[in-house]
Amino acid sequence: MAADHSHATLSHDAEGNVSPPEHTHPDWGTYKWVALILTVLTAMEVWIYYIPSFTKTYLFVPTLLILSAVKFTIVVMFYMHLKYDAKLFRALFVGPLTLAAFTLVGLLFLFGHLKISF
Amino acid sequence: MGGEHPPTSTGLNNTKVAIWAFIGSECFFFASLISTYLIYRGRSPVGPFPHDAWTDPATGHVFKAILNIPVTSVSTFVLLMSSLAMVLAHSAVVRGDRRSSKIWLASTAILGATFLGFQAYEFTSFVHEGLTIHTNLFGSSFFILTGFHGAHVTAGVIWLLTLLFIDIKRGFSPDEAINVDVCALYWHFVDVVWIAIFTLVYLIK
Amino acid sequence: MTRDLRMRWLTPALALLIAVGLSACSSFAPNTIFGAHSEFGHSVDVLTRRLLYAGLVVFVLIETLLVVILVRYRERDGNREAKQFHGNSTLEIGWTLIPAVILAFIAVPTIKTIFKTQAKATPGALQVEVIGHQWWWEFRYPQYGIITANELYLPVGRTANFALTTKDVLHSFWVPKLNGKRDLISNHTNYIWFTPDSAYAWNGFCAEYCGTSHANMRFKVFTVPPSEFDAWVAHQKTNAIGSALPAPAIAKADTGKAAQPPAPAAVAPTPVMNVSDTMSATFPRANLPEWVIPKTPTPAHLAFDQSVTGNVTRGATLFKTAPCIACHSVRGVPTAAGIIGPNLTHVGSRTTIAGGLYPNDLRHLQLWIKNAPEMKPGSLMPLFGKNEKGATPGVYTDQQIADLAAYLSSLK
Amino acid sequence: MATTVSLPATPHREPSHRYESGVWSWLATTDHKRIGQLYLYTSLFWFLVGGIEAGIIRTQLYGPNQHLVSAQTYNELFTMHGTTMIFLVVMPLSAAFFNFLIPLQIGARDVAFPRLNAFSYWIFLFGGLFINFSWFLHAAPNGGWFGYAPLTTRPFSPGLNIDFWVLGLQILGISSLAAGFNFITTIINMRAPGMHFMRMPIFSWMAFITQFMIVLAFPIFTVALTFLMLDRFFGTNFYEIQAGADPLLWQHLFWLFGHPEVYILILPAFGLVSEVLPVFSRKPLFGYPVMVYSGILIAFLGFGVWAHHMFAVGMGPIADSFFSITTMLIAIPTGVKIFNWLGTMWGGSLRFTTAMKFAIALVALFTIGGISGVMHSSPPSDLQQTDSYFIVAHFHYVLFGGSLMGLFAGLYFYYPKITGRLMNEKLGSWHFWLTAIGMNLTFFPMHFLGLDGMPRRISSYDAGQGWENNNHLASYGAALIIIGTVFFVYNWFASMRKGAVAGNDPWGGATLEWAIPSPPPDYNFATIPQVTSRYPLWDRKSPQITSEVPHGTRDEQKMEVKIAGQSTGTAPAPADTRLNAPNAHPSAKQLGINMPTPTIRPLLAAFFLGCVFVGLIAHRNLTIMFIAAGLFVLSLYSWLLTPLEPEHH
Ligand code: HEA
Ligand code: HEA
Ligand code: HEC
Ligand code: CUA
Ligand SMILES: [Cu+2]
Repeated sequence: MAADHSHATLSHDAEGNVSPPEHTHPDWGTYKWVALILTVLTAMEVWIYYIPSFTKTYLFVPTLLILSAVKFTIVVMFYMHLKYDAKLFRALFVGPLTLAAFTLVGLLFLFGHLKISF
Repeated sequence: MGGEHPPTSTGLNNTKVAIWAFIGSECFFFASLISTYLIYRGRSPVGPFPHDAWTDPATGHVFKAILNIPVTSVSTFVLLMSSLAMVLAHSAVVRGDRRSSKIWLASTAILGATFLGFQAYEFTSFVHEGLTIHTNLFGSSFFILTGFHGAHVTAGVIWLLTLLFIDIKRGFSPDEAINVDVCALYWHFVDVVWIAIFTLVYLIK
Repeated sequence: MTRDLRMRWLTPALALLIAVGLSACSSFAPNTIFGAHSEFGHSVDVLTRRLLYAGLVVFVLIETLLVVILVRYRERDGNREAKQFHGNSTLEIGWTLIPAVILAFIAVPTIKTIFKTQAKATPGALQVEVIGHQWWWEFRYPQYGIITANELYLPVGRTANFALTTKDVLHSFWVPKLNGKRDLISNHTNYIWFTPDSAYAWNGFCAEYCGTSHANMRFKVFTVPPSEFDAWVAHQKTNAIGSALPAPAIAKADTGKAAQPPAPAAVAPTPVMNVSDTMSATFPRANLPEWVIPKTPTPAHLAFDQSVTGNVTRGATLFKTAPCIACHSVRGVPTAAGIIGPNLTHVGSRTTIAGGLYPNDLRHLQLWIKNAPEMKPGSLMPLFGKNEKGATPGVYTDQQIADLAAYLSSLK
Repeated sequence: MATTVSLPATPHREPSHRYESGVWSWLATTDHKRIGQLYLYTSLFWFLVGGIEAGIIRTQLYGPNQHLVSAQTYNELFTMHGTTMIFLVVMPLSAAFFNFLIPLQIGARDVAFPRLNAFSYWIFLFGGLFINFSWFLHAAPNGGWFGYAPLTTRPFSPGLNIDFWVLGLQILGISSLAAGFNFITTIINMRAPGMHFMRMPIFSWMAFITQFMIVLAFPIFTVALTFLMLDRFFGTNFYEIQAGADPLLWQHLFWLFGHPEVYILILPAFGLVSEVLPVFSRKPLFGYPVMVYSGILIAFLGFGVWAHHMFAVGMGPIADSFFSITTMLIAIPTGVKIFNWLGTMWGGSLRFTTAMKFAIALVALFTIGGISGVMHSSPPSDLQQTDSYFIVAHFHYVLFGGSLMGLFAGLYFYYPKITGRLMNEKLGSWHFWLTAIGMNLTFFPMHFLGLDGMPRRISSYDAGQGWENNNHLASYGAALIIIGTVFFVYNWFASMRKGAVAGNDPWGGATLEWAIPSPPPDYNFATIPQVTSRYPLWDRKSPQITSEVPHGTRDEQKMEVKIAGQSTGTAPAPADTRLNAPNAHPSAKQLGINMPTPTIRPLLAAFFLGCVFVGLIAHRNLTIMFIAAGLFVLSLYSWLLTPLEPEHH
């Protein structure tokens, strides 16, 4: 799987560092906990979906959103090892993600699914 | 390309930088699809609908709420587990554990394929219940959103199978782990998108 | 050096200035957005002028600075080296703040005007439903049960509230002298309101690209004193059939007043509708300002036998069973209840046909019926002239068409 | 320790390689400079096409009620004119500069993914041909360049016209996206040692920002187009009015892309002008860091203003106010750029070369377009302006007076680097003045037309509306631009043969690309330079210019590249004028530099991908589509599984 790659022959760092920091990747110990938490959170999500008294309250949607945001974050942080990886990757991901999220919310406002009241 | 220190200005691997930029871009791709789904939710004059039953005034036919939460919960779980298999495959390659890497790559691909199987089942049962891409706004936006996600999973499965094939043929050395890493990033991202879809499309009523 | 400079820069620069200057010379501007004739228009006018002044200040500032720099710091012989500096925080903060101040100067009235012009219309407003069609306008007055096309009558001094919808694609409702644009959007109802402040005739345009004949989707607005508006309403509510036969008197009804010279921007127009003209109760044609009368030439190769004269009664009989009734309505003719095309009940009283593209007279009506798609590209009304070439075969001879046209123009 | 290489003065002859010249060498090239030139010539060709379309438009509108072309054809003309100018001219012309310049400016041998780069070009070429092929079927797109639904849905546009538009833009989007990821990676990862982000040439910076806008904005457009494509071909309901769809969905998605797109069109031109002005003022760019930050700010704000194109759709006062304010805010960072350019020239020693004239024209003319832009940003007032010729005036001032002027400045500036020869300044001056005068004569009167109530996109207008005079002027202006363009085209090709030999650094440039021969050898830099400041060449040749600009620490290496025994940059033009002779410079092989193997695999992949779309438009011919898709995947595998470089030693 030889993807296109750099053919430059230098080995240096434009920012002045000679070699990049070695990333410490998490291992099975972390992974299994992450998997467990993900499973539990998913179970919780589905579970509250089936509590009619809860789905009717104002808390239902925010709770779901928070649960899924947590799942989202831990997958990104641990499985995609963004927590351990270069800062640059974090910028490449979090920047667009935030902008995209704002856009989504903006659109929901514009189409009247979210409302501001005075 | 070697996985040691790639000769670049930042010391980061080119392909990895590119895949992260790609993932950033995909955020907007899926944000647009999800926005559309949410905008059109509740706008269809005709059913069937995701969470409510609907009686066709013309024929009197009753359509039940179409989403099948138990089945999708299982497929969601399958996809989450595939992510676990994926990280294990990557760490096996990093350790130079040839045997495990093949097992975990294969497991990831199989779990991904299982997810696709669930989706195929879901789609066909919806069609049987009278929901197609033509039926209404919900049908169009639902099938296209989840369909595009499914297409990403399909591409991922093919990618995984290619890696598996190479791994079986000649094996990845630890300094080739970057090849698996990049695929893993893609795979997890597809998983993460599903996390959002599962909540926004399936659970929120 | 100076000679050289003049040669190299002044000549072309002067040419440039002249080029630009020329464009402002055109003073005849019947559709200008300035000096609008509604209170909506006034608010926008004031705001636009403020924007223009702010823009002019920035423009003069930047371009003067640029010219000064170009002249002062041009390379001179023996002066090769530049003074060296590459940044200055005070300056940079300064030129961040000054634009911010200018923007505040326009942002505040902008927001105020937004909320003012988008407030709810007064309850007593005249309701008008505007329905866009490819490529003509349907106007309904739900309070009076009137349906007409391509020509609006509005009373001076009374707020008109428009509810805008479309039957097909997007359009945009625009009368430059009265209001800003508001789009007609499928599956939406949009609103805009304004209060005309003087009586006159205005051009309206479709301002959203809507397909082949977007250019030919125009309309006219007649703002008239309330009493005349009432007369118009009363007349429009009647059935055209019978009331309008025979018609010749009407043509002579106008008092022969000459058309006003067009100076709408400067002088507030005066009412020009002739109240005595109650027979048709419409804007008298002789008083129409030049620029609301269409001058579109008819297609060169579309001919009509000039020797035939139409007969109203024959036309009326033919119309009752003609294919026209599938698309057009005429109140009083029970068979004619189509809704695809414009309502023809009082078509003879309108000054234009076909989305303001042609004046409404016998000759244009005849050509229109003979071959509408030739008269107006893309027209959704099929051709009817025998032997005309087009998507569908025509059935009518010139004589029959002349009869139909005579009948239609009798529907005052 | 200086990084110095000395090369033999008379390189020995090398047996010619199969890929070095001829058609094949262009089809299989992975060299960013060649790909850049392919982009360049292709987009200049489309510029002539788009210009001819504009010429017909202007002839039709010269007087009232004219019928040079039918209404239907007119609608096709303005749709294709807009689409062509934006997607086939300004974007790829910018891409030509990205390709040619970025690696040179950041001191790299090539882009990060040379073959992906080739793929991007070929896809772009097929996209352009695809969409223009519609002319031959009398089915050119006619929905306007922003293709508002529902006019573009099947019920209202049953023909192939919109199919060509949707699919063509879809293809072009793939090209831009692929190039975007490539350049992002290139700029992040391929900078020469010592080239921090804050030492990067300003053009590369603007290019960098542009790439982010591309990869974030195009997916939205892809989604919007996909919906339309599915509606048209597979009967979904996204814009289907009967099914209760909301036409504003298209508008929001389109402008969410469309507004960032206009900054995608202008930022590269800003970058070029920021390169040209300092060199011909003999001063460093005023406020370099602020120029960078304002670029970033413009890009960021650019994602939050889209609905200012929709003030007439009735979004309500709150949304109107929000988008009005954000739009006005953009004037601030843009103004900072204008002022900083003035600051750059202030106190300078201005040399009015053709490149400089075009750069100054951008400053003068873009400002006018910017001011009218700010006028649109006030919703109540915009209700009078929108969809009138006032808007047409605005966007031609920013697009022609901005983007195109900047790109012309870049073309004159970099022509010697691309071809090795100088362009004729006298002809250049004619081109400039005819274009500048013609441009103003064409577009300035349009302000008045708009204020006098002339709607845009009308195939004809009636007599007696007070529009005749200004339309006359506009049409005369267009004629001047066309004459000017003839000067340009002639100058371009004549100078290629007869122009004075340029040498490495004809203008006294400051950045790395001027340190190497013109045209650069395929490996660009014999030794990768070590960069110590923003203006490495000025550091060496005119240190007084850069004395106040931040530099690296003292022990950082100074750049020194010698070619054929001579120090670069100061070298007089070589007597030998056979510039394109393959042996003018030592080859990569002689220097022991590994370059990517030429390959046509990207071309094949692009071709088969294009064929998938051909199958779709050919009445959904599934056979063609599946075969093409299969071949695409095959060629992709064959490309990805072949190593980039020859595998020896
Ligand atoms: C290169 C492309 C480009 C650029 C850079 C811009 C820049 C801007 N544009 Fe433009 N725009 C287009 C291309 C572009 N536009 C196109 C193609 C359309 C039409 C699309 C279509 O409908 O077909 C359009 C349409 C358009 C509209 C919609 C009009 C309508 O249809 O109703 C609006 C509305 O706000 C707008 C605003 C602006 C603003 C505020 C800027 C600002 O970025 C300008 C900022 C610059 C300045 C202001 C000048 C310099 C500043 C100073 C000297 C500081 C001091 C100045 C002040 C305080 C005012 N543009
Ligand atoms: C970068 C973008 C760009 C550029 C450069 C131009 C350039 C020009 N544009 Fe265009 N224009 C747009 C982008 C651009 N335009 C867009 C986006 C629209 C909106 C479309 C829509 O509404 O959907 C538009 C719309 C538009 C309209 C409005 C149409 C309408 O609304 O009905 C008009 C009308 O005059 C016009 C005119 C011109 C003219 C005269 C030029 C001239 O400057 C052209 C100059 C070109 C040349 C000078 C090249 C030709 C040269 C030759 C032919 C010489 C040949 C010689 C040899 C081969 C040796 N343009
Ligand atoms: C298929 C539908 C259809 C049929 C049949 C049809 N028309 Fe029309 N007609 C239209 C449409 C649509 C328009 C508006 C065209 C436009 O302005 O673009 C129109 C416009 C007109 C107008 C101009 C009205 C105005 O105020 O602008 C007249 C007059 C007219 N038709 C007469 C006739 C006559 C007479 C016949 C029969 C011989 C006829 N039409 C048959 C659809 C039809
Ligand atoms: Cu209706 Cu344009
Ligand atoms: Cu914009």
